[in-house]
Amino acid sequence: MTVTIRYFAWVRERTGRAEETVDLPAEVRTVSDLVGWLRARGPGYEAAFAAGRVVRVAIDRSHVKGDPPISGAREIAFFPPVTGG
Amino acid sequence: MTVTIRYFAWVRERTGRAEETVDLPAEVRTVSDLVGWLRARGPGYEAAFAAGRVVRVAIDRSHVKGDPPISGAREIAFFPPVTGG
Amino acid sequence: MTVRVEEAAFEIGHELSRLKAAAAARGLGEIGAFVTFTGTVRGDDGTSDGRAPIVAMTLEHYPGMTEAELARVEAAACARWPLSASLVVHRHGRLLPGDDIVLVITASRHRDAAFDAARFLMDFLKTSAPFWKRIERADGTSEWVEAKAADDLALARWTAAGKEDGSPG
Amino acid sequence: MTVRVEEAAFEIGHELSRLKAAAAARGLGEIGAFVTFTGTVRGDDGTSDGRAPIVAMTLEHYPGMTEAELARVEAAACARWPLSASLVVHRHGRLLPGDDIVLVITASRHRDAAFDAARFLMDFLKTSAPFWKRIERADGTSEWVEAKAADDLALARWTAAGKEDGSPG
Repeated sequence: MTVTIRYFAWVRERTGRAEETVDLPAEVRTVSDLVGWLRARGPGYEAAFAAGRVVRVAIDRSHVKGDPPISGAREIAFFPPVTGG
Repeated sequence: MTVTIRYFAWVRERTGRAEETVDLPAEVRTVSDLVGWLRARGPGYEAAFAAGRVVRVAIDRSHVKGDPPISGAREIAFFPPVTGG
Repeated sequence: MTVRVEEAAFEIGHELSRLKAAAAARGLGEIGAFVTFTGTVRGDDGTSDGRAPIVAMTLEHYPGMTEAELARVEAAACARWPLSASLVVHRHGRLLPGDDIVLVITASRHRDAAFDAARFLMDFLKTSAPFWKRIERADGTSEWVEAKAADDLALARWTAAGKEDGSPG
Repeated sequence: MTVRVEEAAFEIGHELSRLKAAAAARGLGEIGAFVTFTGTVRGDDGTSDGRAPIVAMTLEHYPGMTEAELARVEAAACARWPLSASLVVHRHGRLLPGDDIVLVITASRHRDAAFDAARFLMDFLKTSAPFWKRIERADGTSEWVEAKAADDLALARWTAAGKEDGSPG
């Protein structure tokens, strides 16, 4: 499965990239699988998703909660709790 | 006691005047005494203060309720419930 | 903390800029939230029972008392919420449908205080400021607008037990 | 029912006039009440613990998702209150203290709906629109603003049992 991953704010700063397109292995089925897979990609990702950090997730530009499946997703985004307004 | 009486909106239209200065006899001590005294001044006043009409009162430009004494008042106003805003 | 009663139309952008500048000049702390309320003449007010549309509305008021009442309401709002600035402008005279009648602006560090204070100002102003509206209808009739029970009810929310903070929830 | 995300400053008088004209053109019934909310950059935000004043704030956002979330929040407000018109404008990019960040306008026949909807829009926007603020301080330091628990609490008032009408009392 090919998916675009986007990072914002301090998640972006830690991973060192705003966006990347990745080919996910078949065993990466849910958001938490994806986070585990990303953390293995390097220390920047490890820092971005370190235990205790609150990172929110959007699949195809809608907020998601819990650990939903990612099958069929075209764009998955990781970011801190929002602070607009 | 000499006092200025002011009338607004339909109270003004019924009494036929916006303002008048009157000399009150000593027995006119409260708002309801004053209303009774005014009603005797003619049919316009009678219509303005007819039973069942809600007329509000201000003494020296402050709303008053009930039947307060009017001694010392310089200006007493009668008007319908307000409809600003 | 300004109150004005006037016939002229107001321009909200201008009023907001002036209020910002005045608050800054007085050094009243930084503002993060501005709330405005504008009330306008509705041409279809009170026509649900089939009466003719409104073509004009004339606001009569009690000069001297009006300013005093508006200032009193504004002082009550300032005592209750930490406002950096506020403004109440109420027009009088003859107005047409779509014309502005009243403008309330509140400014505070946080949005809750600004929202609550603006609403409080409008609720109190509606029942205490000595204004009376006479409407002219398209069929040539004319009448005084009657006070609404809803406006008295709106007031009650600011005094009901347990609602002293004025917040919605 | 318009949502915009842009770098440019907005002018509230202009936006209000446009909204009035558009609502009239669509014949959406007469408006009696306009409420606006403007959020601005506070130079002293988060300085109560002795930290240096803010000299600038940069808003990052998620293009595409931002517009979608704002439209969703606006649709929720329109479903809940009888609004004649509404507008949400949110800026992004680098802003200075005193600069406007966000503008919400609601228009309705009656003031309660306009006030409630404006507040609802702000409460939901604060917790759902994908914006992140990075502040620069006078001492050269820089940090991401953390989300506030108060904003999550503010949301709860719209969903608490018995508060379905969103009224304060």
